[in-house]
Amino acid sequence: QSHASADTFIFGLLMVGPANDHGWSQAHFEAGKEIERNIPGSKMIYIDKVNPADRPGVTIPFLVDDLVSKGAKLIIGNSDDMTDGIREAAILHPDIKFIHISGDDALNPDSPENLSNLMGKMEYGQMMAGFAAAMTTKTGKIGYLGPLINDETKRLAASCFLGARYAWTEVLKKDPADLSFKISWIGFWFNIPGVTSDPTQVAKNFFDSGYDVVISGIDTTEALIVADQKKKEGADVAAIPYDYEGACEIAPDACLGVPYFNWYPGYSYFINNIKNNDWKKEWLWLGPNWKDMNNTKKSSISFKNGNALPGDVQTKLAVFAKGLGNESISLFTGPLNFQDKSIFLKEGETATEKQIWNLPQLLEGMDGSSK
Amino acid sequence: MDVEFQHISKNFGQVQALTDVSLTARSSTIHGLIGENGAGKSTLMKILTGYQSKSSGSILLDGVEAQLNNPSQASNLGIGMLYQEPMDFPPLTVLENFSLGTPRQSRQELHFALKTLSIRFGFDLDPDLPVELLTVGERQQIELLRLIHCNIKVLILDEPTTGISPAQKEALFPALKQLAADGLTILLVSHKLEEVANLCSEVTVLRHGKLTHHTAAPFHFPKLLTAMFGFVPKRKDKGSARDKGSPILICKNIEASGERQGLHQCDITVAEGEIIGLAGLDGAGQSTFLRLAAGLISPDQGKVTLFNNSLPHGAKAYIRAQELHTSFIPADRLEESLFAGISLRDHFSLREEHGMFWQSRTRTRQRTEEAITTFSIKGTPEDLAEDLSGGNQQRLLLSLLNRNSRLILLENPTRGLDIQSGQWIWQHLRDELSPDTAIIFSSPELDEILHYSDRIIVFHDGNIVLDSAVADTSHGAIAAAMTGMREGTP
Amino acid sequence: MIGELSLPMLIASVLAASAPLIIIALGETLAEKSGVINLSLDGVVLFAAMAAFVVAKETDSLLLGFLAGGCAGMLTGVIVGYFSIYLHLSQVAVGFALSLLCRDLAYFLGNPYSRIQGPTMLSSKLPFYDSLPSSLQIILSQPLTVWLALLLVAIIYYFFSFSKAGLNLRSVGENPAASFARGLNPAKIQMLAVLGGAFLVGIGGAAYSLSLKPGWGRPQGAEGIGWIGLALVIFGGWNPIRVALGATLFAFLQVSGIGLQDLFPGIPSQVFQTAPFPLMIFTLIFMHFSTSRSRKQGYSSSRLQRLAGKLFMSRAPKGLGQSYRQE
Amino acid sequence: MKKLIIDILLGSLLVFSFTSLVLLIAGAPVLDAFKHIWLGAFASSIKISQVLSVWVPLTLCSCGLLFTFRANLWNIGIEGQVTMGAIGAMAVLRIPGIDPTLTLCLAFLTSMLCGGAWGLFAGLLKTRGGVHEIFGGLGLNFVSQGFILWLIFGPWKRPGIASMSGTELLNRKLWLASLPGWRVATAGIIITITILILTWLFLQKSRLGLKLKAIGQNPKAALLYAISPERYYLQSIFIAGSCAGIAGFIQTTGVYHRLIPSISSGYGYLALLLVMLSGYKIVLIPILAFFFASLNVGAIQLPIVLQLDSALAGVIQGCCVLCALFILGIRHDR
Ligand SMILES: Nc1ncnc2c1ncn2[C@@H]1O[C@H](COP(=O)(O)OP(=O)(O)OP(=O)(O)O)[C@@H](O)[C@H]1O
Ligand SMILES: Nc1ncnc2c1ncn2[C@@H]1O[C@H](COP(=O)(O)OP(=O)(O)OP(=O)(O)O)[C@@H](O)[C@H]1O
Ligand SMILES: [Mg+2]
Ligand SMILES: [Mg+2]
Repeated sequence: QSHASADTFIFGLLMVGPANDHGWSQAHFEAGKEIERNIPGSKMIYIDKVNPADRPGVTIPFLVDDLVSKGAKLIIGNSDDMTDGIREAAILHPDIKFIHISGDDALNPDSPENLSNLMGKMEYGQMMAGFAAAMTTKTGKIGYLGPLINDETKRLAASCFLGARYAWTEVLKKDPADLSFKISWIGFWFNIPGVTSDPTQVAKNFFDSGYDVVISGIDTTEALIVADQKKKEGADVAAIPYDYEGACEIAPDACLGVPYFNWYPGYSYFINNIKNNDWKKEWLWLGPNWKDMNNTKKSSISFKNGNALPGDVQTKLAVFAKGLGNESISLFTGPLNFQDKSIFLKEGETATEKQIWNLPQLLEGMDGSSK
Repeated sequence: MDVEFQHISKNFGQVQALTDVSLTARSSTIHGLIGENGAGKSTLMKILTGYQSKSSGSILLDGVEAQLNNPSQASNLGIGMLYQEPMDFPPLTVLENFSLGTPRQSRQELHFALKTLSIRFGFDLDPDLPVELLTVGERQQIELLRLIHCNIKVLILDEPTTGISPAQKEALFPALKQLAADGLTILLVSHKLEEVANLCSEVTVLRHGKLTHHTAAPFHFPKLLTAMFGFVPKRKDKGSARDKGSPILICKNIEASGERQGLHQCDITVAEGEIIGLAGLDGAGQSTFLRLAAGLISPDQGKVTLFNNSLPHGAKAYIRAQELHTSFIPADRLEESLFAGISLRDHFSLREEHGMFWQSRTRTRQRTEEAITTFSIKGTPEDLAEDLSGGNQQRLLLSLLNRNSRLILLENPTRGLDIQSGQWIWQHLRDELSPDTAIIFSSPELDEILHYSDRIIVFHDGNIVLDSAVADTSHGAIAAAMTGMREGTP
Repeated sequence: MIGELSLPMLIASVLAASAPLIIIALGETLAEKSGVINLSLDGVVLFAAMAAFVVAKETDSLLLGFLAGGCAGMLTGVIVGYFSIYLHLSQVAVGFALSLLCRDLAYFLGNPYSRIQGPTMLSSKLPFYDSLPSSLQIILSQPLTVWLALLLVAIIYYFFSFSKAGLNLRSVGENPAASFARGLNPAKIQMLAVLGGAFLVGIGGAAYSLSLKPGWGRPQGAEGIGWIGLALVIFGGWNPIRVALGATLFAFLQVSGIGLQDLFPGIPSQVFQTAPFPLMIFTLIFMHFSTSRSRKQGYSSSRLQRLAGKLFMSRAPKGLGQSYRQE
Repeated sequence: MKKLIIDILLGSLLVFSFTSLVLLIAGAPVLDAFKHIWLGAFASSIKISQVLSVWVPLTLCSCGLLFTFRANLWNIGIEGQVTMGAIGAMAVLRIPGIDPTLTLCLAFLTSMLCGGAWGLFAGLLKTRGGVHEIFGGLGLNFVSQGFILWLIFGPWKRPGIASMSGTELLNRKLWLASLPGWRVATAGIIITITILILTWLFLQKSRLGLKLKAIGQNPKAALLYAISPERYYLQSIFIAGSCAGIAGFIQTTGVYHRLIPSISSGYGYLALLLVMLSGYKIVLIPILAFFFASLNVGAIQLPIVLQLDSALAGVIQGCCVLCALFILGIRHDR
């Protein structure tokens, strides 16, 4: 009955999109639920659609005030766009801990001590997505439904492209010139009418222009829904959603698979640290557990095969993943050029984490705007 | 079908438009209904068509009491009316206007019907032209044809000949007679005694909502005129005759549009100190002339000169006219000259203070109170304009007049006023203003014009048909000019 | 050609994207021709889209979904009609308040149904599909809503121009007092027009959630469309064919806006997304000026000039915005 | 007076029943929902100060709208006017190296001018271009939306990344200060109260207010009093735009401390509803604005506690206006 007993640990989750978006926010939501199930006494309070379009006039510090008044000891903000608000709130509430997903404030010495960053190495997930796409495309045209242009989205799109090019040239042994990889940025992580491009329309345009696989880099599932519609109308197309393990469920037959985040390992790491009074400001970038990629307790990143992915491709994808895991396949290795033909990596050179994290522009061979 | 009105009364709020009117129009006859403006003719007819509801009384058709609550019921019973103001749809085409309210028919059939009827009545109508491009007369023609096409049994014509050329009249009149002969009951509302005499077998006269005279042909015109306009009042003493000064308003060769007929070849010169009454039927051109002089409309042709300054064209004209000490009071007080929801004090504030930022309560309040006593307005400074009675609204407007005005234009200044208020207002206008101020006013009441003006101008269909000193003309001549008769006819 | 879209694909996309908008704008035209401005469109579209999706999802029937959308629209039509025709309240005030209310009601009630898979209307093949050249195949494989929209253009054009009921409706919009004098019941006719129009608006909303942007969510993707619909009616000069052409033009701007991103990489893509809205509305200024000029031509005796005048002339029904009060 | 109380009670009952019905349809606990909205708005002083921070822009916009409504104009473009005010303020705030207080004062003035100019634009579209102010205003709302996006993603983007989260945070010296423990800019409250008083003075005491009323009631007669409707239409919409511009200034410097795409937060549209509900009476504006603001703030609890959508606030607000109109309608009909 007494909800404030000593070992109750309340944490607040601020999600940028709807908790049931079959994407980014739902992945966080499910991880929070998983925490509640696995860490005794833990309780999640959450609020979704924390973005200025859905909740005009509502600021992050205001929501944090509210969650703190409900007893939250830890606040997790799941959007890049919450950077300023989370930092402001962290300054206002020095005794509450904050995790900002996807930023890098913690690397900044001036940032508050109670604020850490967490991110997953989705680069690997995207490489596998690109691989699956290139292995299945018939037209050699892959569309990438991009959100907005920033360092994170550029490196993810580039990873996806590298995965696709690997499959195209190394596995299928085809001419790289025949692979077209095109990015269309809609302007935000999900559709805001009159502000972003309409992702439904963008996906339609992709399919109508001969792209037969569309990879979604946005948080919502429009690409998959359109692919499903087209498929039911008889077109041979498919799509790869993003973020959430269950994303394919909305249209399983048009889904090649989904690269997804599993936030449980990161969350539980921080919560255990807080409970053990071990909190320190850190910047955490967690990758897949290559041995047991689909284990929700261990692996932060994974790729789940979809119904539309042929069996032989599934096998080849497993081999590819294994190669990534034992580093026999290293895709961020030269020679690699930027989109403007300037040199990114020389022959044999491998990119550092920092180089990848701060990727300045798209790579040569990718079609789409870099800024 | 015989139409029998029994003890019909109608009031609009406090306005008693009809009082206990009983009359019978027999089938196969044309029954005339005459009376001055506002006598209640149109109201009586609208009650017959169900367009307006009656306050009391009943209507019998062929001796049976009829339910006439809306036009639909009336037209099902075979009653159709040609309204005084065109009741049509200006943007729609002639054919569409013709077909609205008639039974369902194909386009070809309608086309054919319109054509045959046009030929029969000698009208020339292009079925595809939007009605707004037609003259009022042509619009009434369409409506007439439509009614006849509907196979009605009772035909009401409210001023059917406005804007119809003599040639068309020659086609229309025999046709109407033929319709009556075919068994129709025709009720004809008109101001034009010639027409009534020509067409009707019986005539009823209304005055102030009451039936004053009923007679069968042959008609004695003076008797009808007396029943219409009341007795010809004896000229009372007007006070000292004013001296005419130098000309202040000169209109030369004006052509303007407005009202029904616009204005044509209008030449008027007004001198200081003159009081001019404008007579004529409703919409014959008086209002257009007043607005032209006030600068509210600009002439299509010709020039208006005020105090030796010619008025500019467009929106600036009104401001300029005001600078030249001209004031105008329109007839429709709440529609055009007062702000319904604004207090008397604020009207003064709006009127009198210029170039000031704050309202000054005490000063305007004082001024308003002064005006309320001087003009005996029944109200307080904080009353809203809409709460005043009509007479008091008129007094308010007069009190808002610029005191330095040298030319005052009044549109029907005693509209809706009782005799006492009317006299009070005239006394004020004649006595309080400096003797070199000129006044031009229009009025539907001949008595008023004869009584208060020095000079009378009669308009008919946009033309000036009579312009003479009041002393030089007679009541009969004016009434005749107003009804479109030339001087000299009986 | 915009971006990589081939011409037939572009035409097909534009047709598909314009269909719901055409239906919505025609619904508003119907109401406005009778003299009633239904300003609540923007919210009603969303409300109907939500209702349609929820019902279609629960019953697994597209037909019931569309009907539910239409009925949801009609429900709001009852409010607009009753308030403005019988209570004589300001049509603008009622419409605006209702617009915001319906939008939020849709978000509130639709919340449990957001972002789930539901029935979707697919494009259907025509019977003689296979015998057509491939570009025509592309253009003509459209969902039923497109055919419905085109059919409605024809029906409403016929209704206004040739039918007795349509003439009665127009007459009420021009001069309700005169209509009354000719035995019509203006209030009843206006109410029917508002209800019919609102039903179409509802169908248009349903076309969003069941066909063009399948599914429900916040945002739905149909935000702002109602305002565009209202502007289109003016743009189209209350003429169903011109209204439909306007809707097509707007859809073209929206579809091609995505391709323009590639042509002008320096301009943020968001700008292209907002562009069609102001463009649409600024054409209204053009309409204003060209109208005053073409009104004269419209009545010219030369047939050709009359036609040209008609193309650009636009005039609101004379009685628009006022409701008739019988004495 | 008695009639008024009956009307208010009747209206509240209608609103309450409709809202309960909506909640029942959504399968939500009716009383709980109201309770949480109440607690969410008033449970602590922080929450009340949140309510006040919504109250400020709402009241400002409403004050402006009183001018345009008085002239019988539908200034639906008020959203864009808030946005342009915020942009104007930001343009000044970005200038480096001026004294912060001076910068803030300049930003305040610029925001007024920008908002006003944007209003004037809609007014000119009406008087000169023949575009009804509703459509002109809407069009300009979209234009201002495009403009602010272009700035945020173009010239004013934060170093490295352009994002929907807006421009870079302002220097803390340029934040409007709030009292310790309060979340609302003190200056915002003071400005709002000042504008309220000024609005009251202008509308009730100045000849401008009177002339606007005259024009709103009867533009035809206004001409007879040598009042040019066009001029006063423009004046009123300029004033409305300026008030909205101030709201944009406070949103930028006191709430978000940066420029974000939806800086106007829909307060303009909400203010339109609010002014309609108030019956265009200024005494009711601050009270109703507080009511609307507390609904907005309190409704955030619905998703947190009951997993409902917070759009219920908008449902209640819209319903209030419709019920008020309805009661007005049946009273007039009698
Ligand atoms: N709708 C109305 N509301 C109030 N008063 C009205 C209305 N219609 C007519 N009246 C008044 O009723 C009286 C009779 O008007 P009516 O139109 O019947 O006169 P009329 O004899 O037809 O005059 P005219 O020759 O000018 O046409 C007038 O005093 C008029 O002002
Ligand atoms: N809408 C109204 N609201 C309140 N009071 C009104 C209203 N209309 C009229 N009154 C008041 O009712 C009284 C009678 O008004 P009414 O118009 O019948 O006067 P009246 O006898 O016609 O006078 P007059 O001869 O001056 O026209 C007046 O004292 C007037 O102030
Ligand atoms: Mg009459
Ligand atoms: Mg009276």
